[in-house]
Amino acid sequence: MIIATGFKPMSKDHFKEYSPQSPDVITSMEFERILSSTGPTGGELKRPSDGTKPKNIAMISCVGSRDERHHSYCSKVCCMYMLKHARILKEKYPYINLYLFFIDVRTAGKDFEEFYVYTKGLGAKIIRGGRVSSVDEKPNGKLRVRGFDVDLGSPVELEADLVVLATAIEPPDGVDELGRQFSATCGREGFLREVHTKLFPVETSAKGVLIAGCVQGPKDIPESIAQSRAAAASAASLIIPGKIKFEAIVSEVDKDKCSSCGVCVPLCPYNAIKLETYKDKEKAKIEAALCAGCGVCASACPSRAITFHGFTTEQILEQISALVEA
Amino acid sequence: MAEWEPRIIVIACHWCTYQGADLAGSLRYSYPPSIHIVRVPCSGRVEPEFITEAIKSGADGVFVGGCHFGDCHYRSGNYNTIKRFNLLKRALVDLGLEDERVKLEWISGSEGKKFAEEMTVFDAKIRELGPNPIKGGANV
Amino acid sequence: MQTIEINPMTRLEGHGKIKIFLDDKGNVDNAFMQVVEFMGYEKFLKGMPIEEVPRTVCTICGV
Amino acid sequence: MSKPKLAYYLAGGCGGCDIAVVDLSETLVDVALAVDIVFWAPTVADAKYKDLEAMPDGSIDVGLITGNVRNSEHDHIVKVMRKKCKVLIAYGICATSGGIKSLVNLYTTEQLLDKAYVDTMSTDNPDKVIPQTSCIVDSKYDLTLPALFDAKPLDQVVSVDYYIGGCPPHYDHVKTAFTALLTGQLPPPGSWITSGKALCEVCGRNPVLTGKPKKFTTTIKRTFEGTPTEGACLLEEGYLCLGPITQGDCGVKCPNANMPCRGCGGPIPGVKDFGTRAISAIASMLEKEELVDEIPDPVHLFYRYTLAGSALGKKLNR
Repeated sequence: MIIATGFKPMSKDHFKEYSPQSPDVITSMEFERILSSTGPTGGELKRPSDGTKPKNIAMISCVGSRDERHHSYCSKVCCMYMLKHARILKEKYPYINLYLFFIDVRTAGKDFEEFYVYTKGLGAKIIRGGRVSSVDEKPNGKLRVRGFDVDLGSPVELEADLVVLATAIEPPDGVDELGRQFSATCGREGFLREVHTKLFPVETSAKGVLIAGCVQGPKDIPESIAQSRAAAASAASLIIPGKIKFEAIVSEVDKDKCSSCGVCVPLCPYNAIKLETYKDKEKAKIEAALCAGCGVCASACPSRAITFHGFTTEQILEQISALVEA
Repeated sequence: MAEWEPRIIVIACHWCTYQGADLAGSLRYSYPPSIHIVRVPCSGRVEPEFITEAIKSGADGVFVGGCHFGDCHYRSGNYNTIKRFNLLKRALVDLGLEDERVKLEWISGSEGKKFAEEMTVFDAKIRELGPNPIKGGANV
Repeated sequence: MQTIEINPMTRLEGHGKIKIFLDDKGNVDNAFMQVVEFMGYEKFLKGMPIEEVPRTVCTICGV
Repeated sequence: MSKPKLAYYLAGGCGGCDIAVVDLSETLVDVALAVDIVFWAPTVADAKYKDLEAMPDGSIDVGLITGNVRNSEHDHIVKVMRKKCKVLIAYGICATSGGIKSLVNLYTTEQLLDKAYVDTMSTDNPDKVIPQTSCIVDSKYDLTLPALFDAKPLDQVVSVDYYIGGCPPHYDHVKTAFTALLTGQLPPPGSWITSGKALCEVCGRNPVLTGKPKKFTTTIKRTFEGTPTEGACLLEEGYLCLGPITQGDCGVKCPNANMPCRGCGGPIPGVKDFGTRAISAIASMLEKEELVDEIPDPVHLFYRYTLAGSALGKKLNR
């Protein structure tokens, strides 16, 4: 099972300071559609309010990302797609004044810095140094953008026809519920959590449930592809052998000791314990492929019929007494 | 006779409290040398026997650490922990053990600082209570 | 002083012993019956839920 | 071949286990014919301690001891029994784990004596006289009593070959055990001569036996609250039955009478501490953690028959 839900762009409505009520304040996703030849305007650049061609465009980064009020993480892709939009615009409409507001420009990686230098060379104006404080509607229908430029060391204010907000990448609605259905845990920001950042980047806490793309966290296309191929390969390596390998740390029932009390059955968080007829009595049986190895059943078994391999009661008691007496 | 030094057994779940202890180490937060950690996969693996046997063999304090509710790597292991721990603790207190000598706390893998702080506080409490009544031979 | 000790008293439940003191002529001077057993139900039932008491105190004597 | 010799000693018990032997009824005749009873005190045979002490060491084939070890006299006779008997059996829950009478370990001997002899409304004892281990009456009659100490199960005093649980052991089970003894079909030393399985395995109320999983306990009920549903699992109904933890050689007498099991059968072989296992199993079966606080008096419930044999064995800081 590979979970790849993708992401949800954050709505502009969360940002009252950026006049979300104005039709000329749009998100980058909407702007991307306006630029597209298959988009609502057939690829023609138009202001959504009156259909005129904008002359001054302001783009604002980190809207909702790196912001304690919304998401503390960096959405990772905004800097690059803003530069991409700038490049498309500048190559097509060189006369347009383009202002790009950044906290700082993050173009880590091969060829990315080169892209940034090239776009700057096309004449896009980069304003670094902090968050845009406000976008207001002016009576003449234009938008006033106020920010701060650290390179100038002073506040800046400009008049724009169109404001594009690079809103944060969010986990889609219901990911936590979906994760719960598959026993994959959610991290603090609502993305599904991998088992290990470096060593197990596509595996979740549930065996055989893999994740790829933005369901795990914000990432760009190359990374998503790399991760999805990794997930596909991991899934294939589980399926192709025709056998399942599972952890040795699982519980096992000694059916001769089991007293059919049934205490363990409702306890298992993975429904791995079933009843099975053994010597004419219903006894507990643990499906090793489903067992995740928590040991809750072994701790509860009144007959001590369940052995939890790797962490047996004897082993732990020995450890405890060795530590106490050492 | 050498001065009494407490011996504290910490039973830590692998995914949260043990990681927290690990983090405390990498972040250079120090905690008392009386702390001795036993790792279990989940705090739901902690049997009441682990606690009573530790007390019986002379541990001065027993601390059980698990994941916060909702964070359990195994979905619901820690809900079992708290039920068993609270019931055992009621029995142990009725059997004359000091309330503070056994403790259950949720410490996540990112709470290295909390781990070090909890250990320091627990160690101080045990020092205040003195040796395990079984070991100390006080009125037993 | 000569003594005779009968320990235990038998064919009953509950431990008892008899100690007989004889005078110089071999006659009984005095005799004591002692109950050597003590249980303490009065104390250790304290705190037990009342409905559990009947099925607990029936073990005072099982005969 | 001569008949096997049998000795039976009641230490700190109530005699209920002796009655369980008598409950064998007609079978008792066969038992009596099959064995040579050399000592049975104080309940049945007219034997004295000094007779036992006079027997050669190892001359008795089987020794049964019921009751816990509670005073110096028990301690002495139990040690004598160990010397004289080839096979020693802890018979009944007091001998195996301490029994109800080991709840005395919750208090000191002084506290217990004070309650019984001084601090009771119906007691008239202005001089606060309590039993002493020795006293001289009328300055010439020298009397002694055994010294009281904390109750102990048999195996804390001497080595024990076999265990039989129950308070008292059910007579059907006594028959099984005696048959095993007399035919020599005994398990390895240190074992229980029992089924080794929990009450649940033989309980007609257990849903698992009909293939249905057991449900969590959603409420805590005391035995006087309501009437259990006919045939329903008492634990599921909230009556905190200790059946899952207790050996079921009793014929499920209590649950069949709508009463939850209280654990007289003793722990299942392999379980050292009945109380903590019961705490673990019962707490696990509760639906919500809040229910834990509704359980009245956990020590008297979970350690009722096994306090002396438990890990702590007694109350600390009494």
